[in-house]
This record gives sequence, structure tokens and C-alpha cells, in this order.
Amino acid sequence: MAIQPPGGTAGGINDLYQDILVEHYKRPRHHQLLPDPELKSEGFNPFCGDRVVFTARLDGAGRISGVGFTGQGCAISQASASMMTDVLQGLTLDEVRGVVGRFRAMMQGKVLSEQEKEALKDLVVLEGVKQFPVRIKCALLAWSALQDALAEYSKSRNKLETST
Amino acid sequence: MAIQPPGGTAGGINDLYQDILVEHYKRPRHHQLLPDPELKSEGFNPFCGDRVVFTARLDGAGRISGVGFTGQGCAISQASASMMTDVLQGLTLDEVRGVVGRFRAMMQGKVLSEQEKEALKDLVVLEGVKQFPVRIKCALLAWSALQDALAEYSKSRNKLETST
Amino acid sequence: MFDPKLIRKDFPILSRKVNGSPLVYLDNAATSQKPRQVIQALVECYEQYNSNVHRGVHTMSMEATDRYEAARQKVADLIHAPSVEGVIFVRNTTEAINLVANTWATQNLGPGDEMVVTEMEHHSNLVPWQKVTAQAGATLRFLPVTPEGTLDLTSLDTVINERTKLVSVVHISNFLGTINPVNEICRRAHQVGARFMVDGAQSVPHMPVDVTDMDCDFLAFSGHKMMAPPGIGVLYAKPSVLEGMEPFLRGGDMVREVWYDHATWNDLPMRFEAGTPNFADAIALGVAVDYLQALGMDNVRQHEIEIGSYALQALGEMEEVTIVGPTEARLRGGLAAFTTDVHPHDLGTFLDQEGIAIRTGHHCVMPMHNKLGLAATARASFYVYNTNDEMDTLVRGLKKALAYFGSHALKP
Amino acid sequence: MFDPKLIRKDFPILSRKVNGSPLVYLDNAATSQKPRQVIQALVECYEQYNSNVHRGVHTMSMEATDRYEAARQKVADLIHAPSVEGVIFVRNTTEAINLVANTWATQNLGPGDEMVVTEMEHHSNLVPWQKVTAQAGATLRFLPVTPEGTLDLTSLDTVINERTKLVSVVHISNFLGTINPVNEICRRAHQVGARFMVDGAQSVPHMPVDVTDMDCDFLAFSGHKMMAPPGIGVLYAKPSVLEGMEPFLRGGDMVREVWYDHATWNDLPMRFEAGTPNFADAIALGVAVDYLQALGMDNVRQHEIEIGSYALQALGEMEEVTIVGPTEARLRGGLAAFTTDVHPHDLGTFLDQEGIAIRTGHHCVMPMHNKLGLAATARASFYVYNTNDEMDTLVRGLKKALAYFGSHALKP
Ligand SMILES: Cc1ncc(COP(=O)(O)O)c(C=O)c1O
Ligand SMILES: Cc1ncc(COP(=O)(O)O)c(C=O)c1O
Repeated sequence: MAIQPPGGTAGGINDLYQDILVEHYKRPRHHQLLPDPELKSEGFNPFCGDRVVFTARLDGAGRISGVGFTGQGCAISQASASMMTDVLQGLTLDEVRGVVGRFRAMMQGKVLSEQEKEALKDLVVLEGVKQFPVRIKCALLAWSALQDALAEYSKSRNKLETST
Repeated sequence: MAIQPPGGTAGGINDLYQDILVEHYKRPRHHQLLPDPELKSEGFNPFCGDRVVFTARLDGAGRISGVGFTGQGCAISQASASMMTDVLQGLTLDEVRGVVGRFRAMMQGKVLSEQEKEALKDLVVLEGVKQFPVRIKCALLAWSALQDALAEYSKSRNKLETST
Repeated sequence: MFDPKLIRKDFPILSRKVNGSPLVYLDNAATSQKPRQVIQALVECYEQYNSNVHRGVHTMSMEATDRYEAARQKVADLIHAPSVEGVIFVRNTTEAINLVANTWATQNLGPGDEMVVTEMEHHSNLVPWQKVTAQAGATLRFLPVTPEGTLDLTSLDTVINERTKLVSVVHISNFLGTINPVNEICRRAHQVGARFMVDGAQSVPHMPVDVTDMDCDFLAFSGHKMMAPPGIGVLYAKPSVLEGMEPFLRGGDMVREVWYDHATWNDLPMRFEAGTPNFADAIALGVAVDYLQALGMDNVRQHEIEIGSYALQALGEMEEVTIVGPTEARLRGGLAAFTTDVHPHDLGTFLDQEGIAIRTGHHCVMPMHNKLGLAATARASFYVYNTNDEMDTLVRGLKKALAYFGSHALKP
Repeated sequence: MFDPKLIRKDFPILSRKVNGSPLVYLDNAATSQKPRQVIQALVECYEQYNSNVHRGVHTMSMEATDRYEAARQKVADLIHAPSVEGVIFVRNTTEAINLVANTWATQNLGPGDEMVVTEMEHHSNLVPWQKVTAQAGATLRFLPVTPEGTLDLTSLDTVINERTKLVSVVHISNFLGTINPVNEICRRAHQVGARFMVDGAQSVPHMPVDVTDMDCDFLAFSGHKMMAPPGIGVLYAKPSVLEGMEPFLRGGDMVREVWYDHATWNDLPMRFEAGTPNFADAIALGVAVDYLQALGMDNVRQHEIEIGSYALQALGEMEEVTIVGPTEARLRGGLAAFTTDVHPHDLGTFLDQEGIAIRTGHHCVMPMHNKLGLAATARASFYVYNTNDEMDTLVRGLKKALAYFGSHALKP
């Protein structure tokens, strides 16, 4: 049976649930928490109950050497988390901040350059979420967790530095 | 200069401020508090600040032997208090309750018999207040105080009786 | 006669389209739509007599005050309150419950005392009590819920005991749909000398509620769930209980006399309404009550049993759908929360594309979701203007969604 | 250009007649009238997108939420708040003040501490503090008012001292009309480490108010006095201060996660908005703010100085009239309370017969009335739509009233 996308925005729902997104939802990458992570945080949406727990480890050079997440929620929130973990590997924290900035810019409607898009890998399919503003929060859930983890980490580093 | 009553209800304002009422306001009767009163109470309208303090004494037969009031407020509230004190002299408390009932009935729009009107004396001019519903509270202020005083008195009598 | 198709004509919003399809509004437990009579009452207020109440000698102030107090009388009549003294206008159910928590409960709960709610409470009838009981050194206890979603009353007499000072129970659960036996619980509460409060947010709009018959001490409900605007709600309380309560919010209107160092309180019910009240929405609530009374609360309830049965049957026939709560429409309010293999959010978005508005999430009932091992559910909730046709649309939409997500193999 | 005659066209109620005469509405300090834009915003809400906010995935819920949050941003812009996190929607000024009294003040006032208000406070900025200070064993102190009706600042540094924890001051007195030097008082409060709150009920609707420039910690005001419906008001607070505050009302929307035995709190500003908010009136407040911003708050203030001067002059020329408060229009808000030989109530009724709506009584400022030896006053208060012609009508009406009551020899 051929399923027609429902009315309204032409092909809207298919723009949202693109195959790559569904694939990430069905088989999320890095779907387990790391032991003793340097970066750790939880994202929770109090209005719908969606949750993402994020962990990452750093190597001696300060680059991300491993990432992992768990969570529960809708396809958008979980797929976004999975795709996010895919692009962080090997980045410095400043580079991570750059990715966060680019992703948020895309979700806010900014048109990205080809090069910028490349760095976001599968995440570019989340551009389709823009047509569903109420779901943008879902797409950003894991990213809020990531940002919290970064902020926590800087804070604890600062504390360490001032106390030594 | 001939003053025209303002627009709206024909002659409305003159129905309200009838000469007898103005006379009571200017020269209130029984305008001082009695010492050692059996009945005492204060009426206060929190929304406008009008106040009536009411006192009365009873003789051995349980009849009102003296009344007095003070207060401050608009012409309606103070004139109503003055007129009220005029009709209470010599009444039993049950008769007082009757007067209260008739006065309230009149203010609620009940048409009184000639006989009932007679008993209310000057108070009948307050019928004009009905056209100004927002002022009915003013006309009733002294009467609420009177009712409170009656209730207080019954309560203290009951207490006295059960304790002896 | 009760004809939802006719009733719909009174609700302008119901002719709107959403994403190209006619709106099918099934989020009534969250908030209800407003008939033109209610909207018109607001317009009339602002165009004809808007003025602050209680304080003025001028004509418009009197007109506004009269209508405001008439609305109070209508509310009293609706819930069979013996007098308007016990009808306090607040913002919503949540504020009504907080009012009792911060006055009666704070004054009367002490160390070793207990208070009782159920396991199926909305956050608004749980979180305020967590604080008051903790502060008082009292214990918050729970009437348990069976796996079928009804109260387990076998423990009624042990959970509610001589130490119990207050019992507060949701009348109709906005998640399970369950109608709780408030009369029976009220009797038990009074037996041990406890006060009894009812969260009527989902009952007062949908069925006859009689506070005199029930004998509850407090009842809270929200105007916005019963055709009135948001921003107006009601706390009903027995005047004798109110008399013993300290005021909550303080300021203009609730005082009698004020000096620099102290103040005295106004009469009931004004004592519990501080500052300029939301008189316009209260007046609109009065008009909403008129509308409901004209329909007849018995008929409203009957309609919801019928549409509820129809929905339960249709959804029940779908293998992929699991309905939460009691299975019989007579035992529940006009709503149905359910799960499928597809996450409720994704379902909600798909249905929204078809113009169907349902709610997804925990519906402010997280603890009960947790207990059932659920993070979120989808919920369709009905009102007088919903039709069986709309139920068919919902079921068609659900089937389409499940097929769509099935073809995408979205079951994780 | 600012033309009250043009502005009047936007206010449907202003073309109504009262007792046969055109309405002259001079009770704006009690509540303001609403422009058709605001009324229309309500109709639009209920006819087009009414839905509960923050919780839904469906289109209408998103539309309602977006507009609700946009209104918050407009309010933040109006008062120059750096972010929306500090803009909390409440019912009215009274609730805003009670919120601070029941959270910040309860948490921070202890035995021996002091808090300061002025002698000219509205009951709403006095009665809540009487309770909190008494409960905390703290002392409530007063900045005195001179016989001219202005604050006596010679005692500023002694009344506000190292023991002071909180200072709360009315910005424009709704009785005296006085504009208080809030910047100066704020500086002194912060100098001693106290928090500073402003009752902006009469200032925010009538003049530019800049919380960043003033540096106040809290600001309270009511929508209904600034062209919006009753039922919506604002507490602005510095987010850093809010972060340290316990929630006030508890329940849905203000929580993050809830378990049976505890709960965690949502982000700012939602943490302080419990239950379904009055989103419709908040959205209407946003439209009222648009309207005021289009006029320009500077122009609004300028208009009130002009009409105030005109009124003060005209009333001042009447021998029988005694105006309360500062004599210069620049030093006061657009209102004038006064006394004559005739009791204000009787005056009010007479003027109402001519269609002129003024307020009479104590205007919820009993202590200051007492201090001035007054039981009640008459008050005319102005807004953008009032004209000099209306001032003439008022003066004519007053003269007629005084002649009428004079002929009745009503001077007691
Ligand atoms: C100076 C002042 N403060 C507080 C209030 C209370 O406002 P509301 O009744 O809207 O809470 C008012 C108005 O009545 C006022 O004029
Ligand atoms: C059972 C129940 N209680 C309380 C509430 C809270 O109502 P409100 O948000 O109007 O305060 C609701 C609705 O959300 C409800 O369904």
C-alpha cells in the first residue's frame, strides 16, 4: 500500500522523517554511556518527557576520544542525538562549540555553505524539522545536553586551575 | 440661579436628595454615643470608608429607652442613620426587628402598605435611593450596624442564660 | 435535544482548517474551545461597561460589579453551593489548590499528621502538598491505583486514619480517565475528622457535580476547561471552613480597614480575592455556565459516555493501540490515553498534519506514568462539540500514521 | 502626532452614553479602557488558535505558545528588561507583590531585620509586608510623607540602614499623584545591601520605565491599567534574584520532573507560573504594549503632564476645591484627588448623573488618608484618550454639583 503524505505542506511529513533520520532512530550510534566520562550531562524536556543522557571522553590532547548516549523519546530527539555523536569524534572542544553553533544556526533558518554542511554530515537532514517549529525543541535536546556538559567541564577546569 | 437636575432619570437626583434627607444630614438626631449601652455596634463600608457607630439602651421592660450614633460619610449613610434612630425609641427588640425587615424590604423594591410606611416615618424618603443601586449600601450601613448589635446582644444574653 | 452538529455552530474556531484539513479538536482536557456567546460577553464587557468592580459609585462600576457577582451566583448554582460566600474566583485549579495548601493546610498540619492523595494526581494536586507536608513534618500518603487504573479502596480505611487531617483527590483523572468515588472517600475522610478536597478540573466541566450532596470541604476547577477563558478558576469551600482560614494573598479589596501596623479582613468571599479581580473572565465564565446549564450537565455527561464508548470501541479494535485506564466508558470521563509502537510525539505530528489535535506527553501526571512504566502517551479528549465522525477521522488518521511509520519501520 | 481625539476612535466604549450624557471616563487609575486592537486580539485568539500553551505538539498549541512568548518579549522590551527570564506573568500587581513577599522576603527576613515602605502605599504594597515582617520578627519602617505629599528624604539614610533587607516603594501614588525618586531610593537600598522593589501599577502604564537604568530588583504592574484585560499582570525580577528564590505557586508547568515524593523546577520564568497561564490576556497585553509603544511612552507622559496641568489649574481656580498632593503637574502622575465641602460620594453620584465617572473613597490608601485626617476623597484620573474638553466638562459638573448641594445646604 502506497502511503500518501498527509495534506498541508507538500511532502511535509516526508521532509521530517527522512530515511537517514529513521535509520538513526532505529539503530542509534554510540548508544551506551561511557565509564568515567570527562563530559556528562542530561537533557530533559519537562513538557513531553523526552530525555537524552550524554557522555564523552577526552584524550591527552583535549580531543574527544569517545562518545556515548542513551535516552528515550521521539524519533527526532533520539535520531538527532545519534547523528550528533557521529560528528564529534576527534574534535577539540573549540571545534565542538563550532559544530554546535553551526547546527543551531541551521535550525534557526540560516543557509549553510557546502563546506559547513559537509561537517554536519547526516545532521543536515534535520533541516526538514524547521517546517515543524514545535519539533525543533526535540532536535535540540541532545545539543542542549552537550552544551551543558561543555559548560560544566569548563567550570570544573576553572575551579581546578584556581585551586592549584 | 436655578439649578437643573442633571440628565438621565427625570428628576433622579432630586428623588435622592430630598429635603428631609438633607435636613437629617445637616442636623442629625441623636448624634452622640450613649454611655454603658446594652446595644453597641459599628458599621463600616470597606470600599468607601463610610462609618456609623450605633448605641442604644434598654429599659427594664426590654424596650429601647435611648439611642445615639456617630459616624462619618455621605449624606445618604448619615441621614439614614439619623432617621433610623428616630423610629427606634420605645420599641421592643422584636419590634425593632420588624422595622429592620420592613426597611430592607422597601429598599429591595417591595411596595409597602400605608400603615407600614407610617411606621417608617421619614425613612420613606429613602425609597428614592432605589434608583441609585450603588448607593443602597450607603442607606443600609446603619441598619447593618443595628442588626449586628441585635445579634451581639442575643448572643451575650444566651451566654448569660446558659452560664447561670 | 443534544446535537453536537448544532452545538458546533456556536464555536467559531471549529470551522478553521489546520494544515489544509478541517480542525478535529481532541485536546479538550487541556483546554476547551469557547462558544460565540462567551466571546461576545468579553467584547460586550470591554465595549460597554468595563470598569473596576466593588469600588466605584459610577454607573459602569456598578454594572461591572453586578455582572461579576451574578457570575458568582451562577457558579454557585452550577455546583449546588448553598451560598456565594464559598465561591472564590482564582486563576485556575492550580491556584485554588495552592490557596488551600498555603492557608488551611499550613494552619492545620503538624508533626505526625498525615494527608492523603491518590497515585493518579495531576502535578497540581501533588506538588503543593509535597511542600506543605514536608514543612509541617507531616506525611503525604497515597491511595494506590490498581493495574486497571482504578483506586484500590481495600486500603481506604488504613490509608485514611485518625492521623489524617486532609484528603485531596482528583475527581476524574486527566490521564487514566478514571472517575473516582469521591462520595465514599469523603465519608471516610469525615469519619476520621479530616477535611476533604476534590480536584474537579476534569469533572465540573463534564458532569453534574453537587458539593452539597458530596459534602466536600473544598472543590477546585478551571474556567478554561469549561468554555470560559483561561485566567479564571474557582475555589469552592464551605464558608464555615473559610471562616477559620487566614487570608492568602493580601492587598486591596480583601481588607476591611488598614492602618500602618495592621489590617482587618473583608467579608467572605472577598477576603480571599486580593487586588483587582479578573472580572471580565469571571463574567464570561458565568456565560459559559449558562451555556452548559442550557445543554444540561446530565446531557453533557451522557454525550461523553456515548462518544467515549464509540472511541473506546474503535480504538480497542486496533491491535496496535493499548488504551490506559478502565475499559468501560461509564467508569471514565470523555478522554482516552493510549500507546502504540510509534512514539506519541511522532504520532502527534503526523495527526496534526491531518488537522487532528491530540495531546502527547505525560499530561502533567509523571508519577503515574512512571509507575506504569511509560514516559509518554497520546491522549484524545472530547467535549460537547465532538462527533462520532471525528472519532472516525481520528481512527483513520491513526491507521494512516501507523502504516506510514510502519513503512518507515519506525518501531525502534 | 499625539491627538487624543484620534486615539478616542480606537476605544469603542468612549462613544457610549451614561445617564443620557456622553461618557467622560476619569477613573483610569482604577482601570483603563481597551482599544479595539486589544479586544480584537482576544476575539482572534478564541476564534482562531485558542489552545493550551507549552504542552502540545499540534499546530494551534504552537501558535498560542509563540504568541504568548512573543507577548513576554514585548513586555520585556517595554520596561527595558535585559531578558524574558525575568518577566513573570501574574494576575495583577497585588499578586506580584505577594509573590515576592511569600518567597524572597520569607526566605530572607529574620528577627531584627528591617524592611521599608513609604507612608503613601496602596494597601497592596503594605498589607502583604505587615504579615511577612511580623512572621519573621522583622520591623516594617516607613519613609515619611511631607504635608505637601512628597517623600521626606531627609531621613532616607536613617530609615534605610544596615538592618534593612528590602525596600518597596510606590512609583506613582494612586492617591497623592506623587512621582517618587525611585532611582535615588534604589541607590540607597543597594548601598546597604537591601533589595529594591517598585510598585509600578501607576507608572508603567503612563511613563517610560527602565528597569535596567533604575537597577531595581523587582517591579510589579497590572495589565488592566494599561489597556489590557484584567487578569494579567507582571512581576519583573532580576533573573539572578529569581534563581535564589523558592517557587511560589506549585503544580503543572512550573516543574521539571515530578516523583511521588519530590519534584524539581522548570527554567525561568516558567518556574514561577503554575498551572495553565492566562495566555489569552497575556497576548492581549502584548497588543496593548504595541499600542502604547506606537504612541510612544514619552508622548503618553507628555500628554498627561499637559492634561494634568490643565486640570490642576482649572480645579485650583475653584475656591471650594482642595487638591491633595504636589501642586505641579511635572511632579505628579495624571490624576488629581481632591476634597470639597460635599462628601465625595454625593459628588460622585451627582457627576455620574452627568455621565462623568470619577472615583470616590479611600482608593485603597486608607493609612495615608487617615494621616491627612481624611476619610474619603474624590479622584479624577486621566489617560491618553482624555481631552481638555473633558476637563472642562468635569469642572462644569463640579460647579453644578456644588451649586446643587449648596442650594440644598448639604455642608454638614
Ligand atoms: C499604586 C497601586 N498599587 C497597587 C495597585 C493594585 O493593583 P491591582 O488591583 O491591579 O492588583 C493599584 C491599583 O489599584 C495601585 O494604584
Ligand atoms: C485533573 C487536573 N487537575 C488539575 C489541572 C490543572 O488545571 P490548571 O492548569 O487550569 O490549573 C488539570 C488540567 O491541566 C487537570 O486535568
